[in-house]
Amino acid sequence: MTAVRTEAPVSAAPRRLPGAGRLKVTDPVVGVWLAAAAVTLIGWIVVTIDGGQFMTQSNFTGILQNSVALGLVAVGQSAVILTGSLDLSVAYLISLGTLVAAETMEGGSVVTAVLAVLALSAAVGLANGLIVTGLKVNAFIATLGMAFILRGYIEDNYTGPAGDVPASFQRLGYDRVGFIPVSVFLLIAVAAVLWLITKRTRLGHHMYATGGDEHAARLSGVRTRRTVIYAHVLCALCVGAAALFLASRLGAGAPWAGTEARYDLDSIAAVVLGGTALAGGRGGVAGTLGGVLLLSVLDSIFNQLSVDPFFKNVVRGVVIIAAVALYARPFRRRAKERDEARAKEKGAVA
Amino acid sequence: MTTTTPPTTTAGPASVVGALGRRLGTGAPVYVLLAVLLAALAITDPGFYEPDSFLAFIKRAAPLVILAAGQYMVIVSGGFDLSVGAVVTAGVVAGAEFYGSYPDAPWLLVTAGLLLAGAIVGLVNGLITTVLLVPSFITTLGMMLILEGAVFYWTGGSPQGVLPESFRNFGRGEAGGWLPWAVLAVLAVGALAWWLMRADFGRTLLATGDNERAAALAGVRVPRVRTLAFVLSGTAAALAAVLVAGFSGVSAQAGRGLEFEAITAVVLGGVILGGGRGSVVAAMAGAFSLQALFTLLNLQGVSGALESTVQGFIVIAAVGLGATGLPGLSRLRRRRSQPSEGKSSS
Amino acid sequence: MLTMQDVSKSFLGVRVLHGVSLDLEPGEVHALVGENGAGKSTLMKVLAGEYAPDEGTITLDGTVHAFSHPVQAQAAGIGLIHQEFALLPHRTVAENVFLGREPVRRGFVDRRAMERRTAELLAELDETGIAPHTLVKDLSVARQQTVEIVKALAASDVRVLVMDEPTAPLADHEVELLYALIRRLAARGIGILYISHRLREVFDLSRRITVLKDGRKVATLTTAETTADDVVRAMVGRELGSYYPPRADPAEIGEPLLTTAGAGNERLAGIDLTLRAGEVTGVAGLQGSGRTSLVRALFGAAPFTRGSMTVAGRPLRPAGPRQAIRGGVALVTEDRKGEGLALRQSVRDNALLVTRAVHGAGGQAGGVDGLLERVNLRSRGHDQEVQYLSGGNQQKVVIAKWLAAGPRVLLFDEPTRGVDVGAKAAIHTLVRELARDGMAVLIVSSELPELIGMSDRIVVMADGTFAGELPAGAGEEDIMRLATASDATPEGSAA
Amino acid sequence: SSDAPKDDLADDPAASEQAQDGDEQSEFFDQADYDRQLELTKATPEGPEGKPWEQMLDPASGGMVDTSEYAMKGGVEGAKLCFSNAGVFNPWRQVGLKTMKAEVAQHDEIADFTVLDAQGKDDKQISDIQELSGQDCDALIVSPNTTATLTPAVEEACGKIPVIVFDRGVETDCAVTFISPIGGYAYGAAAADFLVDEVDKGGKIVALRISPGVDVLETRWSAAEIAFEKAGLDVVEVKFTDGDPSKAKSIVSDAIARHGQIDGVWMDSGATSVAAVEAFEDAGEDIPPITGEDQQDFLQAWKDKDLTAIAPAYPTFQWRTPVIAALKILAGEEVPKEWTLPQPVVTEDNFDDYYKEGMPPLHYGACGCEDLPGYPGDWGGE
Ligand SMILES: Nc1ncnc2c1ncn2[C@@H]1O[C@H](COP(=O)(O)OP(=O)(O)OP(=O)(O)O)[C@@H](O)[C@H]1O
Ligand SMILES: Nc1ncnc2c1ncn2[C@@H]1O[C@H](COP(=O)(O)OP(=O)(O)OP(=O)(O)O)[C@@H](O)[C@H]1O
Ligand SMILES: [Mg+2]
Ligand SMILES: [Mg+2]
Repeated sequence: MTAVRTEAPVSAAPRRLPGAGRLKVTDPVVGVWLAAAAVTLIGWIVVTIDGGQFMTQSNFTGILQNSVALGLVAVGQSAVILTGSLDLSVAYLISLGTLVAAETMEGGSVVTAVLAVLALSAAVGLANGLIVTGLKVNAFIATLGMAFILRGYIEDNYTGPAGDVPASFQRLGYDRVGFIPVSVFLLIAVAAVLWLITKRTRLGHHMYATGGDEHAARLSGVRTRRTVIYAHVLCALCVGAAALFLASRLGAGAPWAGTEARYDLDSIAAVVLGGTALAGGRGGVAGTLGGVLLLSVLDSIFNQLSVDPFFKNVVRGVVIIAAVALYARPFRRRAKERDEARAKEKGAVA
Repeated sequence: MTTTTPPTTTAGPASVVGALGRRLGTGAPVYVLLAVLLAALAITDPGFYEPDSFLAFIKRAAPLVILAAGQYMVIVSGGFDLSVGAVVTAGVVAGAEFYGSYPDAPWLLVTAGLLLAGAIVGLVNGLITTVLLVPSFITTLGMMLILEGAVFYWTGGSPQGVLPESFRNFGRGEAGGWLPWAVLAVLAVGALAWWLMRADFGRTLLATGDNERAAALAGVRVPRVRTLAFVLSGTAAALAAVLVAGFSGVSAQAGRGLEFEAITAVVLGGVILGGGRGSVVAAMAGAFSLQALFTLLNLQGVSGALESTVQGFIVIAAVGLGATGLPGLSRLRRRRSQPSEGKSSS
Repeated sequence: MLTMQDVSKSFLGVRVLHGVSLDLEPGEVHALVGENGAGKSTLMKVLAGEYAPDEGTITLDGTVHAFSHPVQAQAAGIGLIHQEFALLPHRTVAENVFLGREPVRRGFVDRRAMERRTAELLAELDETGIAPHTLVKDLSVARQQTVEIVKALAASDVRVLVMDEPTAPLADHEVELLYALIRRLAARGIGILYISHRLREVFDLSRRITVLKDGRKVATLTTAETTADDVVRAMVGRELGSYYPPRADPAEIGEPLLTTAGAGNERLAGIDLTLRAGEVTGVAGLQGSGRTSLVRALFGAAPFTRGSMTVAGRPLRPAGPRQAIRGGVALVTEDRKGEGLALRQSVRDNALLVTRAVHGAGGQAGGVDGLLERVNLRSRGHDQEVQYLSGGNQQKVVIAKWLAAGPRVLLFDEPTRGVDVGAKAAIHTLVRELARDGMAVLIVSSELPELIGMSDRIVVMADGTFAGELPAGAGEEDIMRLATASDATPEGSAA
Repeated sequence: SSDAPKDDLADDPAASEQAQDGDEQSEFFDQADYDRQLELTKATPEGPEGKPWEQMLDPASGGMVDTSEYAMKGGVEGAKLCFSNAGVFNPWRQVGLKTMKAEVAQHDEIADFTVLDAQGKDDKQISDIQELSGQDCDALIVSPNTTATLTPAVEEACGKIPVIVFDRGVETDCAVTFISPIGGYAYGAAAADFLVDEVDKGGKIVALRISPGVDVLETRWSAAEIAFEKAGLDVVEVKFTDGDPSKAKSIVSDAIARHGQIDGVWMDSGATSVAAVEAFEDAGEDIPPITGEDQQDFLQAWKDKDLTAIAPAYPTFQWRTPVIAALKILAGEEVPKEWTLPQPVVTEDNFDDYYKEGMPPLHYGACGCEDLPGYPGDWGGE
């Protein structure tokens, strides 16, 4: 037929980098990375004016290092949020994960410990997924309940830090390549895997679809329940990775490792900061990493300026709300368009 | 009966059960749960129903019940309020701080001031959510960080004042020597909430949570109604703060975790996250159930540490059974067959 | 090839399909027609595995199927193009087309193959304007519909393709392309079930026509041996015309209650409209001609930005529905579930919503019962949730909601869409009564017979402005001529 | 508040045996430690009278450390001190940090004092320590968030600069000095012994604990458990309060209702003691002998209600000592390897030393801050 005419869009497609074709400042993913860059720049200037040094190697290392644990959790959290669910049990799962890791390493091998933690995580994720999809308990309540269950187990069985992590495994938490902590590579690897899964596999496509419109996804043949379950398992596995990292860094399991750091709400904040819609279906891992980095850079600046830790929370709260308000602006326009599209579509019925 | 056709045989039994479920309302499971828990309490502790100790139980439940009533308003309009725990903490700390500077302030004034402050927090939550279109989960999460940070920043880490007896009497003392003020507060809040939900405001609020577009086209000022829900929630949280401060005095962690407890209570009451369905009385019954559960676990002497595990299981089971139970079945099937209007956020 | 035998289906005790049977041969285009709510879509959803039938069987190529999930139907070779889109706006065209069956290469989704294949399929439709990597939300509605079609085609080895009103949002040249495509698909031996309200299309394309009415099969006719009149008679079941309440006496038509002069906004221009007490004004027009925009502007939901408007002699510039409602204007929207009702609230609460929101109902709760009686609502009681009512009764609740607010001007956008015949007549009668009571009524309808039957005069819209006005008794051709005046090609009957 | 079970966990067979006949909490029990701590409570401190933060108990046991290698060339003038703080998440730590900052302000020779706050995150504190040891700090003070988990980071820092650990310990002795009060056994035992004296055999005791799984609180309870068992007191309730006064009050009210009469209340820290007192008041019961902590609100209640009470302190004055120690080290003066501070117990007799009129309710009496600049205003007093 009109092969020549169809040529243009088709041949353009393969050359396009994924997502790169529509890099726009208004895209939250781009936005959050730009914001992180801007904050770094501003931090640099402010800290320098304050008489400090911001662009130092050790500072840079610190920022990266502080991104790892939250990064791992947030990357996992992105997976569930993308799918339209939520996981509030991550903090206790981290705690339990560090304990299991350290105790297993004390008595057995590192490999067994890693497997044990991942198995535990997968089981918890599976349970979350099943409760959400099978029992139809809202994810908020389901994972909150799971958090309580884990908490009780931890408190009943542990009276403080336990276990011992061998020096060999502690290298994960302490070693560096140049000025880059090796654990950053773990984060990059996990994020890359999740990025590949969400962007490149069928499962990932189905996750976006389920989060975007569960009904439409189901009609298109997506096994939406299974997808939600997988997302929960993936999230839990990332949390397991975070637990392993923390165990290696802490040298022992700590019953409060996850909760005192508030990884549950912080990870959700990072995900949302990274432009993933809380309702699901939009966003992704790349933005989340940007969100984590932004929080880390902010933290580092506050550190340098010796800002009161309470005041930090105020700023974080403001930043999170402001960022999402900014994302909501293009969304407002889009929502309007969609309303109109819907009005027209409904008109098509007659 | 509907106009078109007589019911078919297949639909018969299902619709009978459905009708029963509907008559009991979506809150039905929570009343059963509450009855079971209260019966279990009676068995565990024969003295539980002596007037004094029963009133003491209500008094203890009061802050959570009031929080649940406020949280209900927000949830039923389609949102979340995660900031209520922080409002309670901030309220207690700010009250003490205020008394630190003005030890002779009249208690009524301070209470009114706290309620006003709670309302303002709710107003800000509401405006950010409705005007800036930030999902309420994020708005109130941010607000939680801001409040906790700000109040401790302001007090330099811990409150400076002592709460006088006059102020604390409301949460601690009894009217006429036997009826705790807190019980009166619960009754008043319950009556007010019940009335509000029957009144124009409540009905438009429910309609807004159910279908925001339809509500807007029916002339409902949606942003205003939703904002008002946040204001009520903030005020309720402040009232809870006054009660908590009265009941147990100054503490830097008075409200810790209360937001989750309140949301759990509301959901236990059969209110759907996402809005549009559920009754405020059931939500308050959910709060009583939760408190009864705490008390029961305490009396049963479940190993202190395992308490939260038991609590987690019961909450999941109760909500799960409510969701998949008989009245719920048809509802869910129904919902799935229609494209949903967005998720439970916003 | 495909046989559906005695299929029945009920929703919450309301039977929507009564033992419908249907068969389809390879390469056949089989049209399915019937009034709104006749059960066409429901029958097709049963076929596509979205609903399980209460009774009846589906046999495809000799195998009896009982689908419990759309995937199973797809696997068996049944593709469904939805009347309501099932697309993800934030995903690309290719991702939507292959949703649920993404091609996988070495464990990863083969984007290239996906996009290439999508491009090929699009090329077959001669859709050069759609790049496979565009986001669906960035496409026009017509193109979104094309994506739906491509999506159904992409399913492997489609044996049966169901198209539920595929042409509704398409422009004429797109319709031609679709025809060509359908013929090509049929030539490949794919059986096509084609639902449309446009009889001309039906006659252009189909080999046989099955008529549904009130959930029952009335007849299956061979297209070559039948006429449009026969089909319409079978659909409606009685002669048109006898069906509508008598029009207004000129004496009954009173003062102008709503006027606009030179009104317009970004979608409308030059709107000079007068609605009089006691008169029913019909608004006709093609899809997208601006009818909905007009009523939304009058109601303040998407207000006029130019010109003037008066209601009951007083100028009114509604910035939102509230002001319009206060001014005495009411709008029954075309999207009943999405915009008209809070489905999980009771009949009473829905009926009182406007009064409560705008006027503060308080004590009026009792009065609503009389109103619901007036609209002839049939329900299990006023505490019943609206979602459990039939479409016609739901519409009655919407009307009651507005009547409770005591409006002077009533705007109806597609008031009988998806409403069964009985309720439809009741609504028609009600509308006329309201006009008799002195309200000014405006009706937008895509069903020309309804519009002609109900209106005391008909305004025709095209391209966001008035193309002309016709007196009562004007024929469909007159309307279509005005409606398509600016378009090169006239379209067939809109109903 | 917090505690310091620094020493190694039970290696000693006698201790493990002992642990087995107690219940599960006694896993933490270490007989040798227990004995040593009780011993120390009786020891006479060395050091300036009236300045407990400069005193030390039995410094010889751990030996003195020669710090000449750390001595700053031109004297301590212009010293830069760095402090990695676990966080300021409770009033005890807030009072402590204020006290520490005031101590720093006293010393003009300290040119710079950098504080990094880990906000309760072990992971962040490790980074903080790394960051600080990478900066040009002359000495590093660490208040670890968790005993076990900061060991590697502290070890790493030890290689670069002199490190001073206080409050909770770490599992390494690389720090120049470890500063802490006597410890949890002494704390728990002091409170328990008081009840043993005040309550008749068979009396009913309610024990309120903050939360399970916190090692630093476990020692307090295990010491108390032993004392109660030995004296034949009947511990009718052991409950966790999460540090929440409402919960504590509810628990005590319930206990009163169930057991009719409660003869004594033991608690592992002070946060909820006033709530417990009020529970008795509200139930119309006499307040039995009760233990608390040196928090102002409890002291106030004690005074107003004339309680039979005792308040072991885990003194906030220990926050002054690291600064003093740092200056000593940088001056090349010797310090004890284990700097054990006295651990006062507030009793009827010394009550007036710790109760300070006009201080805020969450202030700690044993802050040793009365002589510091800014007192009492900076601590919220008047
Ligand atoms: N947001 C928008 N921006 C630009 N044009 C729009 C927008 N929404 C609709 N339109 C266009 O305005 C015209 C009028 O649309 P409208 O929905 O009012 O048509 P209609 O005649 O009511 O159709 P229907 O038969 O669906 O009711 C159409 O051409 C439509 O494509
Ligand atoms: N999920 C459902 N629950 C309850 N009733 C339904 C449901 N789906 C359809 N109905 C009802 O079944 C009847 C038939 O609807 P259907 O959509 O099949 O009609 P249709 O012939 O496709 O109409 P149209 O021409 O308007 O598309 C209508 O009365 C409708 O209200
Ligand atoms: Mg249809
Ligand atoms: Mg329209």
